[in-house]
Amino acid sequence: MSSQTSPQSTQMKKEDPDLKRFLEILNERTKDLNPKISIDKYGRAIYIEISNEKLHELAERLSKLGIDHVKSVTGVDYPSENKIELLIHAGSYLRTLRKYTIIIKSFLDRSSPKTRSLTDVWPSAEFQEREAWEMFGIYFEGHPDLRRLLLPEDFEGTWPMRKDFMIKTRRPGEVEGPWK
Amino acid sequence: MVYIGPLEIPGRLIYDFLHIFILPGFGAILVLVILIIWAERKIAGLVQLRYGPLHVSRRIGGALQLVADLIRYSLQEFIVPENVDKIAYLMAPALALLFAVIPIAFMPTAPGIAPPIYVEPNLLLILAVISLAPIFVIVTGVASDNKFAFIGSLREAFLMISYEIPFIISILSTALIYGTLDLYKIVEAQSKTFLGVLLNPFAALVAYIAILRITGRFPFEISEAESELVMGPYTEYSGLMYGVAMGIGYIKLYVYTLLFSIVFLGGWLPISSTGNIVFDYILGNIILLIKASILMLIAVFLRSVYPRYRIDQAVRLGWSLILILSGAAVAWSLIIHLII
Amino acid sequence: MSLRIVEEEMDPEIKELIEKGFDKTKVLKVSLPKPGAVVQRNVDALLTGFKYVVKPMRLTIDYPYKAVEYPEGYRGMFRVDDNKCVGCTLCDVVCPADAIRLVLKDKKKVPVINWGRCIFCYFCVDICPVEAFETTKYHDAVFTRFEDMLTTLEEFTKRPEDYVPMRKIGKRYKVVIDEYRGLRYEPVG
Amino acid sequence: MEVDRDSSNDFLSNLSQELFMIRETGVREEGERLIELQIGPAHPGSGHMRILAWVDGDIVVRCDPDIGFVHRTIEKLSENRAYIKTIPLVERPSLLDTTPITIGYVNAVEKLMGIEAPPRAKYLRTILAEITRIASHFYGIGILAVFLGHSTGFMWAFGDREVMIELATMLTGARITYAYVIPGGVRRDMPQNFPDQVEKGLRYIERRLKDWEKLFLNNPVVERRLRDIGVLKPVMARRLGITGPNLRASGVDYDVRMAEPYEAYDEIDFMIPVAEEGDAYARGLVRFKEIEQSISIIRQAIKKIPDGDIISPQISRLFNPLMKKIYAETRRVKFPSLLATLKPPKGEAMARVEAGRGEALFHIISDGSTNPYRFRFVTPSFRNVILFKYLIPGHRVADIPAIYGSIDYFPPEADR
Repeated sequence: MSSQTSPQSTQMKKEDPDLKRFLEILNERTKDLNPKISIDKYGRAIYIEISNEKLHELAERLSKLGIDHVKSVTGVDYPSENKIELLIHAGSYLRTLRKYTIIIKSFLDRSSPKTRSLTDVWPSAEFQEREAWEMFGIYFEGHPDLRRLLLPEDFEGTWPMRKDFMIKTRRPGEVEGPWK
Repeated sequence: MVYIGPLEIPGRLIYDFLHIFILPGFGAILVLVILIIWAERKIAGLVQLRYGPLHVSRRIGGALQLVADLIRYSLQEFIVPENVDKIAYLMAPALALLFAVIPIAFMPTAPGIAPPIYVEPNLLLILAVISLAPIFVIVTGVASDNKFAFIGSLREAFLMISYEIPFIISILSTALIYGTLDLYKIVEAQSKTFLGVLLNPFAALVAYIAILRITGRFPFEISEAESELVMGPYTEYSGLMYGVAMGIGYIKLYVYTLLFSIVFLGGWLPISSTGNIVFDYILGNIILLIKASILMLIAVFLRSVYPRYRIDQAVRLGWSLILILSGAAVAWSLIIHLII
Repeated sequence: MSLRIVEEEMDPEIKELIEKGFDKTKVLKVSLPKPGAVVQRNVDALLTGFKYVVKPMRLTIDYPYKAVEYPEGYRGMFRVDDNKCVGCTLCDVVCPADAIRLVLKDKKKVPVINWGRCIFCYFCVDICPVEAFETTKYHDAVFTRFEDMLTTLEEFTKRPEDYVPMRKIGKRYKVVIDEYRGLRYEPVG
Repeated sequence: MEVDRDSSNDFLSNLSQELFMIRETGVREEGERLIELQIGPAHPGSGHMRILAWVDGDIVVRCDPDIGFVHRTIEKLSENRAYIKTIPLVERPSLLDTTPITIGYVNAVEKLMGIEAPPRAKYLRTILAEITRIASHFYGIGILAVFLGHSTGFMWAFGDREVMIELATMLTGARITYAYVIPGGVRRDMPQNFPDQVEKGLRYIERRLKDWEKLFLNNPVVERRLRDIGVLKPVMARRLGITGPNLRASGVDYDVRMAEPYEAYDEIDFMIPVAEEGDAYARGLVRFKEIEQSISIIRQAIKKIPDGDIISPQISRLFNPLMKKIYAETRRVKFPSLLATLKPPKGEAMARVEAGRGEALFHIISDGSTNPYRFRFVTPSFRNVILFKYLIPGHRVADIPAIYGSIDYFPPEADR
């Protein structure tokens, strides 16, 4: 660990009253959904792991707690454990809460990942979910117009961001001989 | 008051040829239009912290850049898309050019010499012919089967109506002051009293704004707005036709500023008709062209200062402020007519 | 489902938590100027434009006849000194654009560059443990054929000015930042 | 793929329905009077995207952005490249606003590895970030001006931006793609004459802003084209997750430099310009005011910059003697071989940054190997693209470029 004190590491050490207060409210509000809540070592990102069925309920409660927009909805592919993790970054524009980012994780079955769309709670997720669908194949029920966003219309092939979609890579260091 | 009538037959023919093909006609158009386009790009360059056209004929500041462009346009192959109404597509720019240039034949441009086609109320004749040109711009838009061109021609139609009427009202209101529809007598009347601009400033302002709109100069460059409609009615044109289409705007500017300077700035005023014809002809035209080109430089300078209006704002401005001003111009000229 | 966030729906505890934490001084209130005095503002705009016609302030340079001399440390083309090079292939490992290819020179792997792919980020120059790359500020190269961009070893060891086809450039000018004119160009001595 | 419609769909159709009412255009359904305008990828008024606009007469009834024409697949590429090789890749999409994006990525890597940039490097990063922010705002204003037909605004913006690029070239050695920020610090130190060159450049920009005011902002025609166009209400801005000057122009005082200060932003006091009206004119004005704030940030940073080394001791202790000598003499940071094959510990890290156009988000999941397992990179323009769908309907065809320019939407940055 670096010895110099600098803005970021000092925040980690001093206890942040707002964070404690917010976590209390969060735990109290979402006890029955039994989420796993953890904080990263810099005290700014709040990780919440939750099962997929309760995800929509958690979203509604969070939006009542002032978490009013979604910054990113995407997937992380774990082919070995045959599951895709839904990774959602939500945040708040309100004064004291804007320091924190809520990172919601929930695991979906890899063969047919399916979850309920969050656009009714957070409209900002509409384009994010379209990208998550075309890249990972996560199907969002109830999404108003789930179609391709970035990929060209004639792109066939599996979901490109999954691990089994290989791209050509080059191993540096060998002799490949002169061009001409 | 009799002014010097037509000369004997051979002199008449020579003068007509000179009038149409050399000085105020095609020769002047070619030289002035190229100079004005070059001046526009040079002024825009100066205001925008850069050089402007420089590469062709570097010593005289790239003046021949326009000649290079014209040659490029004429040598370029122009493609006629096949789902286009061929006759209208090919004829429209030519007709628009024709109706833009014809009025020069009716304008007296030198003291003591009648224009080639001399008709008593030639102001009315000019106004009638000039207001035909925009119709062909609309025809170009509708003929080329392209959505942007169609919308561009709709806009041209809107703007044509909302600005031609105030223009015609303001020009006729000055004729009201002098009590005559003959441009030659108007200039003579101005030589006795004040210039048209001083007599009726409202009419001058309205006429100038209307000229900016009709020739598509900057705050009103709406029908060819490239950020929305690519090139407006001329989207489907290429090669020489595109060159002609681009040139029409500037040729119309030349013809309108000629008319404006005759009616409001007194044409060839400081000099009156001296003895020999050749001296009158050259001096009269030179003074008229200087006044016209000053007006053109101002119109062209606006390109580097103003963005373009939205179509509904321009039409609303046309029907409200400009129309009221032209009404005021008529009222003002009535009062002035009683005094003079 | 209405469009507005229902403020009352929000949690009471959260509401009092929010009121606490923000000093208003950090917010600069931007008020839009009220639209008035149209004629005066028109004249202002025209005079500003006219000021530049009368007193031009050109920032641009007349390129092929005058060229810009870049400041010290500008990342231009570079060359490899093959006897300094120890053949550690780190430059090939670190190159983000895979622009470096290794060739054998008496049993030592020496890098050779493809100018078409190189992005001049100088990762290879900075990672080289023995500083075998010699850099220049030279960058206005004009390759007419794609093959010329793939350098061979003896080309890559020569100085770029010798083998890279270059455009006929006029005098070089140094860029000087000036308070009134923005960029001024002084002829390099 | 039959999408079953349920409650969430009527919500969003109410949302666009409500927008129609707000603009009283009286146009409801899509009758046959509709023309479908494809303001396509090759169109002077659209940049690298296609805007599908259903137009009834001159009123846009429905607008659908079709993006993805310059999709670079950065997230997929970064999974197969070493950590340090992604730095030039990450700064490519938002080509004008490169430094805040590289700061964000490098912060995430530093959080993973637990190393820290020394204070002087933080100040240098902040200075370069603000220089590129001014250049990025000038680019946005230039595009807004040329979309209104104001070619002088376009040329002036790119001319003044050139001064800022010259300053950046003196500091880093490249014009736009600096790759100046590396995990643990920065690559070059400030040249000697840099402070007074910066001061001259900033004074020039301040002098020029007065002329901008007269010729562009107070220009009656510009104001007619921008005032009350594309009005974004604060609640809608928050619901749609908008970021950057577009958000601050609608009255929401949210700025990541203030919310979660990174680098040296908490040691410099600056203000966030916030306007209330939320129309296209307010967005343009907020950008001009942010340029003034960036100027004062750069001045304070140049005054307060501490001296000391510019790379963290964890990296500089791996220097071989030649590298130490070069670093001591010319303050040019050489890369130890470890940087090429960086292996951060297993884990996750998230970093947020205020780029010129808004908040950028970086989330790296590492599995201990030299390549990241998953790298999530959200750019500000990707979060603003939803404005096309909900803000443009109800306006006129001529307002599409005006709103497009005022959002300062940059297609390569959105497509990533």
